[in-house]
Amino acid sequence: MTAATVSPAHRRGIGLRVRDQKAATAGVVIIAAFGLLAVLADVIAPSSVQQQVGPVFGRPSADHLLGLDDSGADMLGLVLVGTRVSMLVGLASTVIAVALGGVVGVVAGYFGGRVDAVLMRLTDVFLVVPILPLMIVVAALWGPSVGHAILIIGLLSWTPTARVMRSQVLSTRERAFVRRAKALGASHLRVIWHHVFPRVRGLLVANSVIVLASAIFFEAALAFLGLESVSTTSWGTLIANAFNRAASSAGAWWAFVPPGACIALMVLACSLVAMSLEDVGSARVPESHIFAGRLEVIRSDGQ
Amino acid sequence: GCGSDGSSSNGGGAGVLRIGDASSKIDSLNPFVGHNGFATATFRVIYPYLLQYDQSQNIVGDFAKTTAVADGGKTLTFTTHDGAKWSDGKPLTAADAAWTINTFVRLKDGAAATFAPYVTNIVKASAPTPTTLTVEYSTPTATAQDGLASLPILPEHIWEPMAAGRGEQLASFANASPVSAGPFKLTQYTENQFANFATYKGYYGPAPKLKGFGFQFFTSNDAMLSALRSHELDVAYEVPPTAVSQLKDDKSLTVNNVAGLDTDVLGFNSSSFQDEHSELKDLRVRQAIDLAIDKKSLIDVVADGSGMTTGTMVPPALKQWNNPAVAATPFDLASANALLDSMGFARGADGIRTVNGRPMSYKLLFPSVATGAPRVVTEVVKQLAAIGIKVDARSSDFPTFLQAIYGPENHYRNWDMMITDYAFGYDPSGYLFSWTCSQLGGNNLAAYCDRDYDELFARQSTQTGAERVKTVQQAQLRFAHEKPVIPLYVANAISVARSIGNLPEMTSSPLVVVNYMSKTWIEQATIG
Amino acid sequence: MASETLLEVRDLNVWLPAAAGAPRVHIVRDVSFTVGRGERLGVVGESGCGKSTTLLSLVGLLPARAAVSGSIRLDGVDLLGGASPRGERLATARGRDVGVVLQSSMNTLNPVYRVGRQMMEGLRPEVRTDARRARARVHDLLERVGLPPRVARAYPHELSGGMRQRVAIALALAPEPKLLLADEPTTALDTIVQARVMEVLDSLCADGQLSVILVSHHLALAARFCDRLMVMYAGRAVEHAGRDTISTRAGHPYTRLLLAATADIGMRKDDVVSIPGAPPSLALAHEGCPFEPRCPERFGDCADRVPTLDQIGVDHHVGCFARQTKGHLA
Amino acid sequence: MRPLGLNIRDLVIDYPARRGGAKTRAVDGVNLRLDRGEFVGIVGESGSGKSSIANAIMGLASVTSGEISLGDTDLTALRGKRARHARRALQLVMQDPFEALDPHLSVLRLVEEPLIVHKMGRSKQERRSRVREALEQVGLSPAEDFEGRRPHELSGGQRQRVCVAAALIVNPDVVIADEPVSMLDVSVRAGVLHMLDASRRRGNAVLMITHDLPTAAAFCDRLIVMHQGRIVEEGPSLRVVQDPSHQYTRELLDATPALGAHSPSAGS
Amino acid sequence: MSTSLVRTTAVLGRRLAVGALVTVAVAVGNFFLFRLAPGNAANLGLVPNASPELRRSLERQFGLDQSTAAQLKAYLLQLAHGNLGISFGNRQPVAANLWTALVNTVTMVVPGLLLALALAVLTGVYAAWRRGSASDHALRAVALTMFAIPGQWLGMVLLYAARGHLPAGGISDPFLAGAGLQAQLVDRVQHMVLPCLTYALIVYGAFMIVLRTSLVETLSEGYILAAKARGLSNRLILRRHALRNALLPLVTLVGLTIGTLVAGVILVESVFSWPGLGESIYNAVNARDYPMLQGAFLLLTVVVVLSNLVVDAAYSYLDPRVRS
Ligand SMILES: Nc1ncnc2c1ncn2[C@@H]1O[C@H](COP(=O)(O)OP(=O)(O)OP(=O)(O)O)[C@@H](O)[C@H]1O
Ligand SMILES: Nc1ncnc2c1ncn2[C@@H]1O[C@H](COP(=O)(O)OP(=O)(O)OP(=O)(O)O)[C@@H](O)[C@H]1O
Ligand SMILES: [Mg+2]
Ligand SMILES: [Mg+2]
Ligand code: NI
Repeated sequence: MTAATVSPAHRRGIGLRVRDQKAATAGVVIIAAFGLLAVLADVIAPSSVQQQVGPVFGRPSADHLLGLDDSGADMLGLVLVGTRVSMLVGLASTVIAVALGGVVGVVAGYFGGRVDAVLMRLTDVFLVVPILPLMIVVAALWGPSVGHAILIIGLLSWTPTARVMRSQVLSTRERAFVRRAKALGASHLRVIWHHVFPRVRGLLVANSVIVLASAIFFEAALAFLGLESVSTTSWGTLIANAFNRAASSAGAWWAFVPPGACIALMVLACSLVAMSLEDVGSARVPESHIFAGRLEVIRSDGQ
Repeated sequence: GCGSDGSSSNGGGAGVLRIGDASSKIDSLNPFVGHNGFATATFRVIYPYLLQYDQSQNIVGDFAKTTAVADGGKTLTFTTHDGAKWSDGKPLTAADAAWTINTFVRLKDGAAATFAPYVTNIVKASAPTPTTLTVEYSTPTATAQDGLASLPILPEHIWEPMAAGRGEQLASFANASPVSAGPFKLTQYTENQFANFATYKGYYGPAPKLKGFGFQFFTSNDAMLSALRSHELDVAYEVPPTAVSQLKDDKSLTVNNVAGLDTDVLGFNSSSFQDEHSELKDLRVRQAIDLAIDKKSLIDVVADGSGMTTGTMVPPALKQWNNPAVAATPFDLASANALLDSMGFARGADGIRTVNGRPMSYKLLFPSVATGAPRVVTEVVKQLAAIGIKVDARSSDFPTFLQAIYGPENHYRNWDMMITDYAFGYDPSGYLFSWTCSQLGGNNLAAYCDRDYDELFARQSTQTGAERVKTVQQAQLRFAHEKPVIPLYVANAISVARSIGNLPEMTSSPLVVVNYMSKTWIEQATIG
Repeated sequence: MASETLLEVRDLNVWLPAAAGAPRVHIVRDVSFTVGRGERLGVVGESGCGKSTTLLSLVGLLPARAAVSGSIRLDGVDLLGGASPRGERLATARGRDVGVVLQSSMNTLNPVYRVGRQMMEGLRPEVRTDARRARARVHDLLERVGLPPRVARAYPHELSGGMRQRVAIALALAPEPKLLLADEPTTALDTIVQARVMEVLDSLCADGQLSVILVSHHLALAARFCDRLMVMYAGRAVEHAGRDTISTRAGHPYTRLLLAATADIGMRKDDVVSIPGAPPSLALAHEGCPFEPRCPERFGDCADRVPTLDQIGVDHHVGCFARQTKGHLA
Repeated sequence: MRPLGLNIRDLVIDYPARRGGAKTRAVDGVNLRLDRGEFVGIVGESGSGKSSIANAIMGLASVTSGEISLGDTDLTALRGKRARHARRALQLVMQDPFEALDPHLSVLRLVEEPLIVHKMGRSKQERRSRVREALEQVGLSPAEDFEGRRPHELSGGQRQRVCVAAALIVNPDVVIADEPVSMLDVSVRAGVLHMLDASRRRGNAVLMITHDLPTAAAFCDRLIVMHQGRIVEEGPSLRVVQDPSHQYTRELLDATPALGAHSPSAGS
Repeated sequence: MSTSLVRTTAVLGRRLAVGALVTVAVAVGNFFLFRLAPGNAANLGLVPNASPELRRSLERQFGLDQSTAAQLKAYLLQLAHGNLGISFGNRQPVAANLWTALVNTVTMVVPGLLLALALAVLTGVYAAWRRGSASDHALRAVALTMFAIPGQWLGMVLLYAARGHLPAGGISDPFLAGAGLQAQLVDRVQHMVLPCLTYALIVYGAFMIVLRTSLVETLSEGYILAAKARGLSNRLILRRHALRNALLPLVTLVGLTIGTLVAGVILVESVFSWPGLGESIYNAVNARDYPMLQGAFLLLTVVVVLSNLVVDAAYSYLDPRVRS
């Protein structure tokens, strides 16, 4: 028989499964690689990436692995250089949005009543502001710039997070264990931080991935709508250039596939990390009561 | 051939010519509001015009069968078609034409401002008989016939009630199902999406060969070209040059890549309020900048080779008006640098030149809709960097761009350079007019104001024939010498058609860009 | 009385998953017992000794990555073996032949549905499809457990703990199962209601319609209600006997200490004593009789070997070296 | 001078009406006094409002009318932070151990929490050793084995004991225990009850809701019997179980199962 | 009974009132936002070669010569009468312009959302069910990728892939007007394929992730074990007990998606030349058509406020604990 004995030490710690570690590692490696590229872009790619080196929409070749863009510049170099702005805008505005949305959502859901009403109306107002048109107006007022893009995206995309968090907190705070903690006399901060937040943390992480994706997405959208300063090279502006110059009709898939793939890869990497983070969280969630696997029946005769 | 029934897949939607465009759309069906190319093209086919241009850019009769010039050019008398009818059955007579012209004149500072250039110097029009029209001018006017070739004749019985007083109601009239009398009538219209036309049986002129035609408007070039490939379209206008090489490979398509009128220019702020960078007013600096811009390479990169260089604001396609002596300054980086060096503008550590301790770093404005933008801008920025000039380029939508150019009280403050594009009709007046002092705060985006130049402009507008040509060329010379703007390149007009039937003269008509389609062209087109 | 065997469990072993990466914990060890038709088996034992786990494994309600071995025969069908090597039969038996009242019965109700709706779900299909019959049956079930019909319209959070527990019992009875597995079903009930519920179960058993396995910490309740009792300790069955045998001639020292600790009306608090020491952790390996460290009668072998469950009297099995030796001697 | 204990006056708790029904009066004019050093038991019908009273004391249920005071502060009048501070002297053991424990936290964290909240135990080490002590006291030994587990790795009785340990670890002035031993076997139950009794002996007050009349009678000084939201009988425990005055109490006692006549004395 | 009905109505009434308040706040905000932005109908070069007289006449026409307060008053008065003003662009009533656009957008967004929801529920349930397995990871990776992909880019790729096979521009083939009903129907559907698919795919990711996360939480609840103990099939438990509870966060998300739909829609619509709301906002922005923009912002406000009401209602329908 497989009578198992476990030393208590085994049970402590968080214990990621190997696959998760791989995924997390892969994610971290990709992000780090992009980060490194962003930092070293100038070194790796010559400062003159925008220089024309061949015909418009030149095909990929040994010299130019990703072909040339609509100005005959090397796509590989452009994509490398574009990493910087895209990373900056995506990450910076996500931090702003998730922090804001998390705090507003948790506070509103937890305290309820008037606090909730006020915060939710505020959220409503922010929620109804159509973000893209507003960005366009702001870009027109203050001129397009990366800093403005970060601020606008960050300050306008916290609302979904806030709403999702609130609704989750709303039902969590009714749970007996939360009420027990309140009955203990724990401060609100403590109840929130130790009981409510851990329950909604997974959702927040899942959500921040959503926000990150939408931040990078908004950067690309702003560029797409011509609201990124022209001298900026970002994944978004590369896609926008390709679109404006009918790359698809020109058969130049290489002009828009790589930057789009970079966006996808970048967000995917973040999600890999987030997913394994979430798994750390959900390893703490008790087992599902129904599940795909069947019960394991050990046959005594088989052993 | 998806999305359409069998008959349309072998070209033409059952005798209907289907035309697509991804850069523009009809802005309004109301002639008092709509003024862009597609709106004009629509008016040209649904409304009667007194005169029109033929394929060789000559003015010929339309509703007017004959034209007589009298009184030293101050009076024009036309005999018009007899027995013509509006599409609602009411008679179309010279009285309609007289009413229209008089109304445009009366409201030229208000509701009919878009037509103001075309009614210059008109005193009044009158229709002594149903087939006779007389138009009186205060002075002999060079652009008289060009103007009348640009004025649609509107049915008086429809528009008269709205034109009362200051004509305030005119602007908000949708004109969704226009009462018309041209070769075609509008049968179906959805704003921003499409317009369908069918032949108008009561047309006074020769019946068109097509059963009908239509415009479909796209927001993306790729969507339009995809529709062309999937046989949903017969003709695509304003095709981006980058797509040309692929389209050429398709044997069933004909690419028409012809000289166009759309000119991209780099302009300097000539306003006296621009005093921060006074060196930009020095002709030598402008000269250096002109030398440093490699226009050939611009055309290669921005237009994939589909364009022409020019040294003047009147595009070479207008052969009889363009001054061939004013050619584009050839690219010469060494001389440009030498010129700047000789002026003592040494390069700083960052490679940027300084003038009196201030870097040659300039703010450049451009509208995102300019042809070739933003690529043309980034190229110019790159090229100027090679002579140690730094440019901070800012794009915006067109209205904002204008706003920024004019500045408060039309003082043209706070910018140094701009890049924009323009295209006018066959007559040179538009190209010249734009840089006159009277257009400050209007078409004049460089704040250029020169008395000599204005005088030349005024002179040519009263001249005709070879005399006028000479003055127009002189004006170009003067302008090129002052260099308030540097023409970058003239974009070709590119359209692609399915090889179906006979689409005449597409190859030579720059009108493809101006009005998308001339009436003669559509009248003679056949398909199937 | 219990002539026909309904459930037969042989050498049941259960391993539960521990934290990810760690090996499984052997919780239930070599447990065997039978339940006859109409019979009521009580399972008692110290908290944490594996009662609930034993019960849940009978219907395959174990978490993912748990494992079982042994055989479970219901009506002669081996639920673990045969053509369904992976426990599908356990699932088929669930809810239809076997009703379960979980120990966590106070939170067995889905908070978003009314009680009545959730009860309907458990009814046999032929009853469920007839709306009137279904409603009548729901009200009947509620009444049996002493709840007014209005409870059917309430949401779970509007009920007291005891009310929810009674709903859970009613739910388990809804499909008219042959066997009821009741895990501490009356912890939140006052004695009157408890008696009433037990009476209902009693009468069902008396008709032979129902057999019950009652898990309880409440020795007196189990002894009063059940025909036979099984005493568990540290995952093993240590004694098995008829109720009278247990209450008068308990064989295992643990059973006897349990009985001694049972409070009775009129006792003083100093009479209410606990058994010194604590049961061994199931996660830790140990040799010998698990009760050995606490056993007042331990001797020789106790620390080295695990005693097997041996018969020492009529329908009386004990897993204790001391008892077995004595029994054999006797 | 230690403040007075808990005093409840004319407590009424209504739950709002639902569509198609009238409002529920769960508690109907209850008066209750709990002094320092007293161990009071509430027994009674299921659904008679016992948990509602406990929740109201802890501020978890809204009070329709009446007053709940601790010492001389009226808890029902306080709001927010002040109410929280006032209630710090109170601890509650909730009825349902399957819902009351945060599934994300380890036993160590769960039991440690009140210490942190009450700012007791300066160092992590000190808190940890107190947690272990508390776990051993409720019979969860070896404590090292349990402190790393999360609730789903515990049996029902084990969860219940975690709740008790968490409540008693801060030595509260008043413990409200809502069926704290319902899932415990007699032996462990005795241990837990002795712990509550010890707390009482330290001068704290204990209010225990239970269905187990024999042990309630043995441990409590006074017993309160509830029926349909009202107190129907109240008095010294022995008096109540041996000479009940109310019919309902008698029925309750009659229905209490016992091992019967042949209840054995300790085996030997 | 009537008392609770009164209460429900009162609650609903209050919500509506608050919603109306938010709407008015946004309307006023819009008004000032667009006054902050540069330019107006008269000086935006909408009319080339506009003479100063014409500008003045236009200013008069649009009431721009009056004080800001007077303009605000006039604007709000107009709104009260359901009049959103006249578009600077085509001089038509804004309301009519928006209505056509809205109808078009709805015809693309609703099938897209439904498709996304269906996909999300299918794959989200499957992933939660096989939590931790390779397929779970793969499905999540796909969902996250979908969501990581910028809408315009996905549109371009789909366009590239389907070029020549599926129509990619506009809502229908305008030249089919004379063709049979069936041909027109087929045409409409064909035109919808790419934009709807693009939209569905870009919103799908978020739906799936949120659903899966909350489903995993739900599956560990006591009542799930209880339902299993009652012998309910896994499928039934999932559908009736788990999904219903897990839908709560998704409901919120869908509500939100309705509110922020424009951002995604603008891009999808501009790639596929879909003449919807996004397109008309984009056009209005480019033309500085402030009445149109104000109207569109307001329309979106109302849509969001309404969808929040619906979400609230759905929420309290789904979770009775929230009701009391
Ligand atoms: N992952 C694990 N690691 C170690 N022990 C575990 C684990 N999961 C469960 N257990 C132990 O398995 C036993 C399960 O007991 P079970 O729930 O069957 O007890 P019980 O007899 O029903 O107790 P109670 O009367 O308290 O409900 C407990 O002792 C519990 O601590
Ligand atoms: N949130 C609620 N909404 C409506 N009614 C409620 C609510 N909570 C409790 N009740 C009702 O109040 C009454 C008293 O409930 P309470 O939980 O106080 O009972 P109890 O005495 O603790 O019972 P038990 O011993 O069964 O736990 C019950 O009838 C119950 O249905
Ligand atoms: Mg148990
Ligand atoms: Mg209770
Ligand atoms: Ni022994």
